[in-house]
Amino acid sequence: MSGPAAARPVRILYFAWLRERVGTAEEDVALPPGIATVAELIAWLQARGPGFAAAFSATKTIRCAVNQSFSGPETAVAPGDEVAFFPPVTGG
Amino acid sequence: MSGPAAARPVRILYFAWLRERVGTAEEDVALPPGIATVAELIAWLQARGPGFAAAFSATKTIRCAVNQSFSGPETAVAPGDEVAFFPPVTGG
Amino acid sequence: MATIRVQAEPFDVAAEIAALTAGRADIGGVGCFVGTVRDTAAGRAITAMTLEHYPGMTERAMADIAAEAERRWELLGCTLVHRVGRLLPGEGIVLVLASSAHRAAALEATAFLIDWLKTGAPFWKKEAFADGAEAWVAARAEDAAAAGRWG
Amino acid sequence: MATIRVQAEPFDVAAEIAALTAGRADIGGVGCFVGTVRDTAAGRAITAMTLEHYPGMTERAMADIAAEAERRWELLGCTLVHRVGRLLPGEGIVLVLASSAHRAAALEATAFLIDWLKTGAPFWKKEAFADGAEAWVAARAEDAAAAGRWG
Repeated sequence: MSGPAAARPVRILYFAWLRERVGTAEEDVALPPGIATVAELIAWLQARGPGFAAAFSATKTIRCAVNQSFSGPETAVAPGDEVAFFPPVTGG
Repeated sequence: MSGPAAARPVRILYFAWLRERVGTAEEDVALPPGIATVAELIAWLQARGPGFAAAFSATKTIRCAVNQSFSGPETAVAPGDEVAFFPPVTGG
Repeated sequence: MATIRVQAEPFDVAAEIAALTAGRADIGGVGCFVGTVRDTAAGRAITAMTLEHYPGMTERAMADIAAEAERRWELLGCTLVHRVGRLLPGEGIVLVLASSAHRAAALEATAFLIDWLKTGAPFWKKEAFADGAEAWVAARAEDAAAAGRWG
Repeated sequence: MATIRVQAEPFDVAAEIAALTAGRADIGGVGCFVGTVRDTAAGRAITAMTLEHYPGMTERAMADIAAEAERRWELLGCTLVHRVGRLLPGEGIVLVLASSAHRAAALEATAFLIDWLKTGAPFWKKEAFADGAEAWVAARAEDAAAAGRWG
């Protein structure tokens, strides 16, 4: 819609205690070169600073959705995607 | 309460299609000598006339309660008891 | 302590849930089943359903069933309301509620209670058909099987 | 066709059942589960529960769960209402309704739907305790096991 595909940001959402530890509910980031999966995106986020490192330290308890579908570490992430991180769900 | 135990009637109740075939919902009968079980009471009722014979012909589909508890053919019947006959229940 | 009622009047599900849960906050979930009158039976149009019961024994049987559910599951309460008399298609016949700290207990007890009500309480249904005929509903083998699975 | 709603407001069970069954008389039974906020967690007094969710994905996940239930059972309809925001002990959190011509389908679908809502829809609960502390509720292994039993 606005320029070449690679220029479109990835929208990242954080929920529950991940949101509290990261300190934001959502942000748009330009996908860095070489980041193409959820696992790579997590590794990049962990390197952003101590808040992110702490939030993403317990990777086993972190769940992810790409474009609103539950996803795993190998799921592809591309410019324009919506990627959400959150703890295991506790609704109902 | 009123005279010797043997003089007290048995109250007999009929429900659903048994009530319709017998033509009455309830009656008090003096328990005839020698009748001491549900099966004996049914045999005695069958001999009372064509309506009763027809109502009690399908004995396999007739259920019984003595003093408001589900009972079988060998259950004892005594003066003062309440005995109910009915088809298999269909509530709920 | 169970609430047991046999009544001609319609029941109000929300009011019954409110009564079951009033003043207590230890309930994690309420299981509920509402049985309703269908408009057909084996493809034949039904215009009304009339329910007969055995007053006295009915309430006893329902109380026994509720007590058995309370023995088997950790319930905080249960409600059984069964209607009698003439009902129209779409109307509620029977209401079962079971409350517990845990949803599995509430839902399993609800299923147990309705299965047992179908086979263990003295109610009889008569269907009236669109052509004027009437017929007593026959007991269904699958109802006995459903009750039997609870052992 | 399922009714799916995420809302801050309380739900009205009777109104939801009425909406589910309105104008149809082919329903034999409605299974229902109401989840409520308990006043204690692991022995600690709770003063409030706050529910967060993922708008957009939540409704999609709930619609997927409802569609799966409609594939597995012959349902005539189902309703999923989940509340978000701040709730007090005793208040309803979640409502599940499933209607069918047959009670077993209605009750099994109800159990399936609540089991899957617990593990497959993006809601998160935070408990506020009497001493002022707050804590996110941890996912429970038994919820995963309950959902897993449906295969």
